[in-house]
Amino acid sequence: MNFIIDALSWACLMLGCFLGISGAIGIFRFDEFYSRAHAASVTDTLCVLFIISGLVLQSGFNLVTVKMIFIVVLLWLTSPVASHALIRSAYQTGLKPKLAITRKESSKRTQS
Amino acid sequence: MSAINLLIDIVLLTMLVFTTIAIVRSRSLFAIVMLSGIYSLLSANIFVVLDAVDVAFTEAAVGAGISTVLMLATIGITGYEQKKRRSISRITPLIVVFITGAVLVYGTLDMPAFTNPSNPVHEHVAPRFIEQSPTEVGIPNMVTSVLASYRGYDTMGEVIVVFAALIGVLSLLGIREKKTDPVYTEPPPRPILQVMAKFMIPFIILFALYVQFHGDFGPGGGFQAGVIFSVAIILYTLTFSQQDAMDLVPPWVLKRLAALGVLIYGGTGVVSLLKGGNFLDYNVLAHDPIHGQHYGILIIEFGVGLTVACVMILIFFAFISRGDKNP
Amino acid sequence: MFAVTCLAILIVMGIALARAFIGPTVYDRILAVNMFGTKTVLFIAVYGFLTERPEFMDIALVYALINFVGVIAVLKFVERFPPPSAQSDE
Amino acid sequence: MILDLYNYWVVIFLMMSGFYTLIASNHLIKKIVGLNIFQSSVFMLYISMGKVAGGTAPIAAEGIDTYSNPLPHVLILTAIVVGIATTSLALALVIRIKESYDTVQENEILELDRISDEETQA
Amino acid sequence: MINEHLPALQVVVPLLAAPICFLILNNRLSWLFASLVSWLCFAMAILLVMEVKDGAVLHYEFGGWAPPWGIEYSVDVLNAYVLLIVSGIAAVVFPYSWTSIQKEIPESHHRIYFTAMMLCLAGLLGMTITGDAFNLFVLLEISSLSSYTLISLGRDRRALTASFQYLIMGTIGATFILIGVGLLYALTGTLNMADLASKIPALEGSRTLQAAFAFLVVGFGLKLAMFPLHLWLPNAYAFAPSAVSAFIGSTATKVAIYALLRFLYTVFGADFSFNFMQVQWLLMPLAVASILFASMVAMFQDGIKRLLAYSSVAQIGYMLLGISLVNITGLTGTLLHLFNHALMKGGLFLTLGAIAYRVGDTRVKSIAGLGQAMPFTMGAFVVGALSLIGVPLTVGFISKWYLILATLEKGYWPLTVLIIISSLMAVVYTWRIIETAYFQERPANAPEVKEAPLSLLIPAWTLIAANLYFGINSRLSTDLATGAAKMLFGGSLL
Repeated sequence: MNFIIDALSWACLMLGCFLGISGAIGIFRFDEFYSRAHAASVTDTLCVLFIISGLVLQSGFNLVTVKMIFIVVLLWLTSPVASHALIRSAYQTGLKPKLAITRKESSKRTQS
Repeated sequence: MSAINLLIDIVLLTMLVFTTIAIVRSRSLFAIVMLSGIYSLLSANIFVVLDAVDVAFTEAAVGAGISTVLMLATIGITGYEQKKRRSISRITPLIVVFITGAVLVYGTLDMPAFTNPSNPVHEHVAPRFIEQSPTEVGIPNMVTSVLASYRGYDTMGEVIVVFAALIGVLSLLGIREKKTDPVYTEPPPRPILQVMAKFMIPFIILFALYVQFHGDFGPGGGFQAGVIFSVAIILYTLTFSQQDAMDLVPPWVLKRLAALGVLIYGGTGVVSLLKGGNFLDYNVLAHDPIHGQHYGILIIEFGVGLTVACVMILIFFAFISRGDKNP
Repeated sequence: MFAVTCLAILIVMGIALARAFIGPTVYDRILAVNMFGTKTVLFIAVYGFLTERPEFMDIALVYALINFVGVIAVLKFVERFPPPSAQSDE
Repeated sequence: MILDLYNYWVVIFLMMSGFYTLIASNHLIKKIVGLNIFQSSVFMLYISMGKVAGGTAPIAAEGIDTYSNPLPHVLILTAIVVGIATTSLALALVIRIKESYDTVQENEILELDRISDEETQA
Repeated sequence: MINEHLPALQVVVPLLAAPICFLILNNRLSWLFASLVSWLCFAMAILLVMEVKDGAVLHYEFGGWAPPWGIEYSVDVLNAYVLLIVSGIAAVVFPYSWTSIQKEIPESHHRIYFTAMMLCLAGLLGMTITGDAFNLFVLLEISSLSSYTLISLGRDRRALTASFQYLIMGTIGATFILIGVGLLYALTGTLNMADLASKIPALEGSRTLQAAFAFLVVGFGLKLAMFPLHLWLPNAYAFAPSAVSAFIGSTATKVAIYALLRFLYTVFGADFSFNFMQVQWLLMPLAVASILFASMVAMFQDGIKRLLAYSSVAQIGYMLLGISLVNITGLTGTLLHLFNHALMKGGLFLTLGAIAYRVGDTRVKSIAGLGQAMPFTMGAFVVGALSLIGVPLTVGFISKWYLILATLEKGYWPLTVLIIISSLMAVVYTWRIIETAYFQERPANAPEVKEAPLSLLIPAWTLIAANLYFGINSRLSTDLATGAAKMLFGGSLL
């Protein structure tokens, strides 16, 4: 039983780490604000869920678990709202998304 | 410290060093403020790694929360631009900094080694706090017992410092009740944010109360609770409008309550004095010293929370009510 | 296991930090700070388990809260006092 | 040796960076940021002193007998509060300075002050 | 019963009076209350002096926790003496404030003014009385934050920059003190001053101790405006409201000097400070430089307040000189000068406030002819100026006399000459003012000026009269100062 729980929480934690790192790579490598925001906000929620579930599996049921559930709920509520607000105000203040970058433009960009 | 903790500590410190270098070199004020928010978060993490959970709690709420918000309000008024200055010699500051740093490094050479349990710091005064405070004061959180009982007078000074800051900010900025400029009175309608905020604010206040009264057992206490409470009001102000928030918590009430909080703290001391103890000696507050300590700590923590919450909200109001003058 | 997770989160924090340094727009910095904040919450949570004293989850809760309010505050001020150029704040 | 003291040295580096920003910067807000860094690195110095190898957070619990030193934590809690009080007062002063001088660059303010000094003398 | 709690009440009463001042909605009542509290503080200080003047030391344990676990207040001759100075000046300045601020501070800010003054007073008293190194930092910040507020209340916009500059310098000073205290704590594990003092001798030679010493000296140096670190002082005094200049000018730097003395003698011990660290060879050149430089600059000032501010820097030089001589006479001179300088600068700034009330500003040229128009005010100014110069029968003479004796005792005759030269410089810079006031005609187009109201004159003359009284009958001040100096040197033979 213990082994199964350990394995499960390992899997959850590692999955969470993977999502976190992929989001980080996205935020670092993508070359435009909206794609970066996309990478960050999509991975954020799942990453939180997996890591916290990994922890919950370890701790069993007690006050700490309740608090961790609160954290997940809080982050799931706030994180999308924050992303939404961020992107909205970026768009409104005139930061235009590059919807389609042609090959020529992108090569020009890498050169400059 | 075990190897992994050491590694984490070093990684965090390295990040902190990079953040600091970026702050020193950056010329964009906005970036500087954002980075100083990160700096606070990082240093709070280091505090957690070094076992100072109460400090981490406060640093996160104050450094990353309140102080970032105030800085933003200020750069909103003063402008984002940092002009290039004429070439002024940077040699003198560098020399001063170099000498100060050299003296400090020289001083550390004889410092007791980091984390060594036989350091004088851990041998003289602290053992009593660690060993006896759970029985003498009767609460498990030693930081709270030292803060509120052994060194309760320092904490009273701290509340007075907060009050002094309020006096200063009120004197300098004042709070403008009526906003004249109609452009900013109505923020763009933001339904999602407003719904979220309405949903969250009660929980934040509940959490503030939890932190206030659970401070004896876990990290937290009056100061942290006060800051969290003020954060709830700040969130309300941000998602609705300043006028709405001022209708909800009128500044004149807050001013009274801020002063009242200080008086509650001091009053506890005076009561203990009248009951025949020394100033802030909670033992005499009840028949049983442990109960007395409990009551005393509960009351003064309430005073701290009240003052801090009111002062933080008032300072925030004062800063944003200046904002419409120079958009 | 917790150690590995901790280090992974630290790596993510480092990368977010790099984005906060280079910007280039104010929104990139806000995004990075937001991400940094969320990862800090996770870091505190995992670190509690690493040191076998997980009862300090309150700190993580506060971080989550402050992070949200902080981002909202930043956005409000950016909207109210738009930076000189939206493309880059340098 | 290095492992004994590295924490202090990093903290000293941070402290001095903050101190440098504080005294060398021309922009008043940047000065305040420098002040914050300077102060919070001093806080880290204190907290580093309180750490005990193998210790945990000083909140009594079953089965734990090594705690880190709570006293530095208490001192730094007070100092953080003092720090935010100073910061908010300083920022309020900056707002007022901006309103009456219309600049927050130190050299320009000094220049304006010099002009008004000369007017007083004349 | 009250007696035994006096040390705590001395600070707690003004600390708690501050929020009450803020809660009282009527400005006049707030003022009356503040004045009453300031007198109460003065009375308590007198009682404390009576209790300790024979060498007794009072201890007070906050929260009933014995030191070094709890915070302790300890009162000896030295603290009580400084408490007397601070609360005495406050007892004069508070009643004076009402009339003075009517024209200098908008009415909406009067309550804030009294609250901030009360906080400042409480902070300074607390710094003086505390026996705990960290508590000193907290109280220092209370007094500093409120004095930044008070200075920024000045009418000129330069008050804002002065306040900001003071804030930056003051916070650097406070942070240095925090670092110093932290290093001491790392070495000894305690924060109680007496406990520190008992542990430090065993650590002599530790490099950490030396660094802590350096940081504390520089930190307090910033707070007391030691020569190259004095840059914040002239503007702060010049642009603050008159009553604030009088209060801060005559108390804040004095308390910082007290704190420096406390650390040099009590915490580190005279042996470490002067034999091992040789701090006197740092202080002496700085003292000489500040006396000469500041007196020189003062001669060329056109604003009287700024002139007096530079003169304060010079007087601080005298006090440091007395410390750097490392003998009992010199230290007595320093301590006497604490008292005497508070009296004379307080008196002079209060007189200037009266002039500002009638004339509107305090430039040298705008007081032309005031000798006739405001005879009592200018009379007070003349006596204060004589005291500043050090003419016999005024307090200024007494402290300079002790300093000269101390230099001769050591055989440092160039310093004797320096003291005399700088007194001559004081003659030069005060003569300019007196000459303008008495021997120049009031410009024909200048508005009519009346004598200052009694509510300003009485406090000003109280301090000026004290200048004369303690100049003629100096028993009280010299006894206390000698007692304190002997206590500081203790048994050590230096």
